[in-house]
Amino acid sequence: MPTDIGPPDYHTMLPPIIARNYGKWKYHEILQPGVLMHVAQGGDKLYSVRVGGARLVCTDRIREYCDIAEKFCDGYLRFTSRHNVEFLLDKKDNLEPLLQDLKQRGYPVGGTGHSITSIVHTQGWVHCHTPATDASGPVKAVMDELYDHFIAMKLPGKLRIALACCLNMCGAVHFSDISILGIHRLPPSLDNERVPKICEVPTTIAACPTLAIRPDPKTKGVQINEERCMYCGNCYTLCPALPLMDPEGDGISIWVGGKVSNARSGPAFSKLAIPFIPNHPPRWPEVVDAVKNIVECYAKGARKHERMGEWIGRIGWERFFEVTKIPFTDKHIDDFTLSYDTFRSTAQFKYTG
Amino acid sequence: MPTDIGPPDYHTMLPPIIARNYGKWKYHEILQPGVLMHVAQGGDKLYSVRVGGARLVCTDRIREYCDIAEKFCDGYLRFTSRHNVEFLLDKKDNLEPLLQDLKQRGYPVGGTGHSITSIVHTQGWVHCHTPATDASGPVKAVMDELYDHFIAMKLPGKLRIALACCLNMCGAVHFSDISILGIHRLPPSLDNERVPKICEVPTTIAACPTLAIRPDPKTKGVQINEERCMYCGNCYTLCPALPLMDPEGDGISIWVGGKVSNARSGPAFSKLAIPFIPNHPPRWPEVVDAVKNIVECYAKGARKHERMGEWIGRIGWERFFEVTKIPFTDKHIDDFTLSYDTFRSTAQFKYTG
Amino acid sequence: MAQSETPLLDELEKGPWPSFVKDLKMAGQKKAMSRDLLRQLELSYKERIGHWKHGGIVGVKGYGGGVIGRYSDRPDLFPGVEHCHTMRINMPTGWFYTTKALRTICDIWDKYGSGMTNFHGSTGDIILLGTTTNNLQPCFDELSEKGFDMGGSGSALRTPSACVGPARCEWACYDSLDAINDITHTFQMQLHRPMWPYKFKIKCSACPNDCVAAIARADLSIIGTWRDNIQMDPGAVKEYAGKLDIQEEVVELCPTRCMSWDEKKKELKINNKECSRCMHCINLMPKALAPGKDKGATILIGGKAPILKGAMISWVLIPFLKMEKPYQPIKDLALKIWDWWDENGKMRERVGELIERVGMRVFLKEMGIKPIPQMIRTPRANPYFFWWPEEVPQKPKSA
Amino acid sequence: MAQSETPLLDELEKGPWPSFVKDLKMAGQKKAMSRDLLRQLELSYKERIGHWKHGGIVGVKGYGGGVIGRYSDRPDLFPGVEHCHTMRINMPTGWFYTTKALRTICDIWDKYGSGMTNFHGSTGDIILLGTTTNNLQPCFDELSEKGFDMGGSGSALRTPSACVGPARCEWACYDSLDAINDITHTFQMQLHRPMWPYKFKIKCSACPNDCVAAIARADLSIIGTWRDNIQMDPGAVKEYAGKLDIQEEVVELCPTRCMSWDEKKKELKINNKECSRCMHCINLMPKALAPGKDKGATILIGGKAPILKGAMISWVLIPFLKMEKPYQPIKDLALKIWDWWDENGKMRERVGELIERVGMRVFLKEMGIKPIPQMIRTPRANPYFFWWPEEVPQKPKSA
Ligand code: SRM
Ligand code: SRM
Ligand code: SRM
Ligand code: SRM
Ligand code: SF4
Ligand code: SF4
Ligand code: SF4
Ligand code: SF4
Ligand code: SF4
Ligand code: SF4
Ligand code: SF4
Ligand code: SF4
Repeated sequence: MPTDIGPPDYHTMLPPIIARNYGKWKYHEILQPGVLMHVAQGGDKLYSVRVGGARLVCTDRIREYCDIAEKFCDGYLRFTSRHNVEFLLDKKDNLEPLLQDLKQRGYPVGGTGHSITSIVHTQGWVHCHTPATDASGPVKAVMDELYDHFIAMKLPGKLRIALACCLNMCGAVHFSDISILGIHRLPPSLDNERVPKICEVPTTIAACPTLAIRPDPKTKGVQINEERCMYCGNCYTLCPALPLMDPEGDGISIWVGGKVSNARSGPAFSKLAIPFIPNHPPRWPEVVDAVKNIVECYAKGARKHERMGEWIGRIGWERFFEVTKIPFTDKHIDDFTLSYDTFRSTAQFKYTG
Repeated sequence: MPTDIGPPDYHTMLPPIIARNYGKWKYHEILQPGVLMHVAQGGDKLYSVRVGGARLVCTDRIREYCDIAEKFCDGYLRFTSRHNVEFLLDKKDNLEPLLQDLKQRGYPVGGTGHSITSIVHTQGWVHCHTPATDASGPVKAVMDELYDHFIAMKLPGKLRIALACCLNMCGAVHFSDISILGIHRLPPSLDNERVPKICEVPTTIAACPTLAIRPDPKTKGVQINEERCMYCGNCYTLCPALPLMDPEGDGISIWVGGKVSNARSGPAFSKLAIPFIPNHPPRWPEVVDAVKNIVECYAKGARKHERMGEWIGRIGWERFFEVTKIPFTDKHIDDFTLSYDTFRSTAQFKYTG
Repeated sequence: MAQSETPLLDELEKGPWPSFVKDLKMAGQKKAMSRDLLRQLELSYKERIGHWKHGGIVGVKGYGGGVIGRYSDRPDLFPGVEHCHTMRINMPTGWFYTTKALRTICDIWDKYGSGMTNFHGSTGDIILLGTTTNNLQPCFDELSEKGFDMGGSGSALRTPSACVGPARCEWACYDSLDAINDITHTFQMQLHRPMWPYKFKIKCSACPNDCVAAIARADLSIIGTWRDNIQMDPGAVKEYAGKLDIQEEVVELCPTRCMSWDEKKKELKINNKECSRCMHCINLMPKALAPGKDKGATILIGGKAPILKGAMISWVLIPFLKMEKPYQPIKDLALKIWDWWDENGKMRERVGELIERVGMRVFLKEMGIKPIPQMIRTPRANPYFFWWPEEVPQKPKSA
Repeated sequence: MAQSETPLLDELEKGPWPSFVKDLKMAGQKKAMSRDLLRQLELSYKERIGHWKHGGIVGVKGYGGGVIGRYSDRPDLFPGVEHCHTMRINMPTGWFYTTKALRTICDIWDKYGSGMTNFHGSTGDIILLGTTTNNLQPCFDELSEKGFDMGGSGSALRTPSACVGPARCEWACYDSLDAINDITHTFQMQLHRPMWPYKFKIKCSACPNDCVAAIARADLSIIGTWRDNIQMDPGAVKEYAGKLDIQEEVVELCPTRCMSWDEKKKELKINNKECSRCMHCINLMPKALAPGKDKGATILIGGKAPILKGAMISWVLIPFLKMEKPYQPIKDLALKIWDWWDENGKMRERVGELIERVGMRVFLKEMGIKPIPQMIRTPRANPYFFWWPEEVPQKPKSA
């Protein structure tokens, strides 16, 4: 077997209308939620229909996508950077029938423009070894609730939600309008019988950002200064004998106001809104409510084209906590390296309360 | 002798018009540069005449201030938080004669409103043990050049200049529109014969922000990792056997865009503009030119009421370096703890050059 | 009807959004592994805790990565997922597929795996979710035969990804797809044979909208931009004037305030010298405005998630670079960065963290890149800075 | 004419700005110390280096500070400045003087010192610059007799200072002079007998213009503010309309954009709920606008210069506190802070650095202050945060 052949040449995957107009697009319009029309310099028109999916899909689901694409799109389709499916049509006549077909099959069409598109997410209890929550479950529950914002474009701006099931933040959720982040709240439980056997002690020690881990001469394992531990799980990544998952300790935190694009304001980190919500499977009702509340406050308060963080920037964080009625705690105040940069170094603020 | 009597009661120092209208002022006007009129609720009018001084003054100079105050102000005067003298008049009739008298004596009247007021500064070679430059000398040279900006109010906003002769930053110059800061550029020269005798080695080691100092077992003194030293002089403060003054190494750096007030934008640190200018006494011509250039670019570019930092914020730092023609170097890029917060994390910038 | 084995998960079949539980059940019809995956997940839902052991190292011949080993901690209850490894398969750049290609993958995966996938993983790979150690090699061999190769994992280059770019976007300032495809093929060795202190990610967005979120999660981000003036069609501007409040929605939201709108003449003016190419005005009026003609990319460095020293967002390294085949300058830069990082980085230290630790000045010097103000948001505020020995007079060493 | 001994410094007698060299020469007429101070300074100008030795500890009876010991490193050349200590004398609050008081100081200083001073030091003290060890005590005794006392130095409370406030400013939101005078008298012990890890500074500005630069350089800054609506005199606003472009100069520079101006009616509206009390509009129209009636101060903590961990700017601790005699709440707070800092601070660690090291949450808990969003510019972005043991379920300890 030859190795290192690399990915297949993407040219072989392009529908003819795209191959023909590659690099020659002139402008686009959003015809309706989920339906883009791109017009080429030469006049060709491409219709893209965006369909929301679970991302965690089975082969038969993919075959169904293929059925649809073969029926309406000459057998071409694509996935987006946020894991939606896009059906690519060169004939406007096929648009309505496609939409009808999708409707019948129960697929949501939307996610374009000022809407909420699919939630970028991770593995959770389905496949990872460090999660503080599940990924697909909370995502499904939240999207059920926000469904109307996927299929319509009635928000002030784009609203991106992402979920990561632990601080490793696969998916880089920390730049989202709303990020849902699994967190642990208890230090690793220490099994010093296994530590010296299965872990490399020096690398484990070096893995701790807060220097909470020291060697334990007695057992040749490690000691953990629990007061210094902020439950990042990085030691566990290197040493399986330091698990920190715990049904009561684990749960979800909510972060807001991040963005990636350079449009208007520059990219920005999401900031802590809610430090902890317990895991209540199967539908995480408190998480769903919390996200919905933030979306609604934003929808009500933001001006046209303002992203979540731009809205908060304008009204101020003190007002954000007031309008969302989210309690402010000592967790919100940064205490990581040179955190004091986040403190309010001015006599300017608004009274709330 | 009783101790701890504390400062004299300031009430005994207040001119009667102030005692009478204490807390009852209604508004003020700047009648001309250096002349304020404060109007009390009851109608009393207080005229304050602000006079620039050297701060490093002799007793006879102070007696001259007293002569003037006795002649025109019933024997009352005050100093400002920036070390100017203020003559306080309750009779408008005395104003012109006072101004005439001051003119004859050669005292500059000004420093109010959109002007450059006195330069807050420190000891320098006159009295301190760690200076990288003199204080009073560069201040005198710069103020001679900027004299017209003291006696007139023709800038877009207030412009505050401060000077500190070393990184200790007495006077807190790091929040000025323009700060002139003495810096060393060479590590301390190490005298390990004296170190163990006159210094406490552990405190000396702890004093180093970059952990450049280690014990030297051989001499019972210390070793300095010169590569890690950034010449802050903090070790010298604790250990006289580690001097770092050097005629070639020492000089002046210029920082811009800081502010203290909460007006419009919040308080802000000054940022590095020029990393080094050699000490050229007695008149530091390059320093004078550098400051003047920055003042002129600001005067030309800023909009009304914009402070230096607000102007730069609007045009961008890349444009600042372009219009001032100040070369940009690796020194300008922060490399202190979590410095990367100062890096440009957006694809937004302007081309210059 | 028999009582459901998965009452909790069944709740997630309800509601309008597509349900992964349905897919797990569909796959479970055919595959014991998926059946047990669902059952183990139900247990997690009940106990509110994961049931996977810490991963082990498994893989395929000749490759150092691409497979995430995974074992159940309750093989007694769920023998089907005793082994449940995922394979990361490098997607076609831009995530375009023919149905033929997709069906091929599905068929192979039904043969060797659980039938469950992620389309796609958040780095961009095709994630084939769940197979046994024994099946890894034959599955890969078949995929390979059909033209698919492994993606990245471990301390290696990770599968690079690109926004849809010129394939379907009028704003593409360079060919993000071709660039990523070319880079990926050039650096197969780095992708497949972990050799570095830690992972390294490259992402290409062809304009500042950054639709692949490069700036937030790539060590090396390549974001399209331009150097000259925004292209404007004044007639089309006038057309938009009916639909948009150009003063309020465009001009007043321009971050540099470099636009002005004459409501009477319906004329838009842009002071391009002050424009920072944020895309906002273009986004709102795609028919009327477009990026300039002198196109290329801004190169940014250092983005990453929080582990270890806190999350970092990429920052500007090169404001403007032409992006033309064979992309030699960017490849040379990548190689130079990797060499330096490989030599100086500690284990599990991303390149951004290394730069932060040793200082940008060291990095720039090593790279031979001149410092310029476009790299920074603001100059330093603290006076703790270093001089190179050659910049300062040499003090006579004291005795 | 004889050649000048100080050709370099003579250059600094030229030019329009008052010259310290003239003053040094004037003092030198009477005092050998000032003569030698000038001559030594000339040497520094020639050699471009200072000529003072590292200070030693000297002082007066009963006091731990207030004097900065200073010795020439060339007593051979400049015997007059072999000793050249400075005394820090606590100024009258607000720097108001009768000429009588000033003349008294001058007379005493001519008797015991160099005749040179700083009016004032940058902390605010009267700096009597240059005397011998022997003269310290008699000089202080005489000053003391005339009602003057030492200021601060060393690891102690430093001389507190205040803006001119209600004495001459219409914007004072509390009595900054009385507060500082009262605080200074209350804390004489802390001022005069160094006892802490490092220095501690208190400054009072009576409104957000912060004319004493408290926020930049005080560990505890007390900045006047108000809680209700800006007071407005609509008639006076109209008068300003002729002199100012109210739309451009006031409304558009308001940082919260909470004002609107009706050019036709000449009416100004303020949405006070959104106002952050920056002072800009009031600054521009003092006759028409004024701070509200419900006045007090914002308390900020942590300001300091760069040594050791980098400069810090004060941040909000208490958004609004009434400032009324006898200022018990703020004094209690200061005492509580000092206790905690004294117990937990390392040597030479300012209180801001200690808070930064242990975390605001610890500080707030110790102080019994509830966290509120007014304390922060933005919530944390990194997920590295701690829980108090009582907030989380207790895990059974593993064997
Ligand atoms: C298909 C996709 C690219 C791909 O390679 O797959 C894409 C496609 C387009 N993006 Fe995007 N963006 C896509 C992910 C993104 C991302 C990345 C992400 O969300 O993870 C971003 C950055 C988000 C952020 O800032 O947090 C992104 C920020 C934008 C923006 C900037 C919006 C803003 O105001 O901040 C625009 C401009 C606009 O919409 O006006 C844009 C505009 C567009 C346009 C209009 C470009 C064009 O002319 O074709 C495309 C249709 C937009 C729409 O959906 O309304 N695209 N776009 C991605 C669709 C994801 C999805 O399934 O929902
Ligand atoms: C599968 C995937 C999540 C998903 O559901 O999509 C994933 C899954 C894991 N990631 Fe990730 N990461 C995935 C994309 C990311 C991303 C997003 C990206 O690449 O754009 C990030 C953030 C960007 C970045 O790299 O900084 C990410 C940041 C991490 C980190 C933290 C790295 C850091 O420097 O902070 C770890 C921890 C580690 O490396 O030890 C990690 C570690 C892991 C491990 C290998 C767990 C571990 O500690 O060993 C997870 C294996 C899960 C499993 O059992 O399948 N993963 N991980 C994504 C890869 C799919 C693919 O190849 O397409
Ligand atoms: C006398 C003094 C207070 C004292 O206790 O001594 C004082 C007095 C006044 N200040 Fe001030 N300020 C004084 C130092 C300051 C400082 C501190 C400093 O410079 O070190 C600041 C902060 C500077 C900064 O932000 O960097 C300061 C920032 C202001 C401001 C805000 C200006 C701005 O736009 O940022 C005002 C408002 C104004 O001028 O419109 C102001 C306004 C005033 C007013 C108008 C207040 C009043 O109604 O009486 C006074 C006359 C101002 C003038 O000179 O035009 N005062 N003022 C200080 C005179 C210093 C000097 O001799 O030059
Ligand atoms: C005299 C004065 C400068 C002046 O010419 O006005 C001064 C002079 C000295 N300062 Fe200062 N500081 C003076 C105000 C300040 C200020 C401003 C203020 O208080 O508002 C600051 C910045 C604010 C702050 O405290 O953070 C200041 C920050 C320092 C520092 C750095 C402290 C830090 O935490 O970063 C040092 C270094 C030290 O403490 O070891 C320092 C140390 C010194 C020493 C004692 C030198 C030393 O290392 O031991 C200087 C003695 C000079 C001499 O021989 O006379 N001086 N020093 C000021 C005191 C006069 C007065 O009492 O009125
Ligand atoms: S975020 Fe954490 S738990 Fe979730 S997939 Fe990534 S590494 Fe695993
Ligand atoms: S969980 Fe994180 S902070 Fe806690 S001991 Fe492990 S590495 Fe350290
Ligand atoms: S700034 Fe430095 S050199 Fe100048 S007086 Fe203060 S401590 Fe001395
Ligand atoms: S000068 Fe500063 S950085 Fe250099 S050794 Fe001394 S304390 Fe350390
Ligand atoms: S990043 Fe720019 S070029 Fe790429 S798809 Fe998004 S809008 Fe188009
Ligand atoms: S691209 Fe952005 S900065 Fe440039 S003109 Fe348009 S809105 Fe303004
Ligand atoms: S701080 Fe405010 S109250 Fe005090 S003098 Fe300045 S303007 Fe007046
Ligand atoms: S005080 Fe400042 S924030 Fe408040 S209304 Fe006036 S300008 Fe606006």
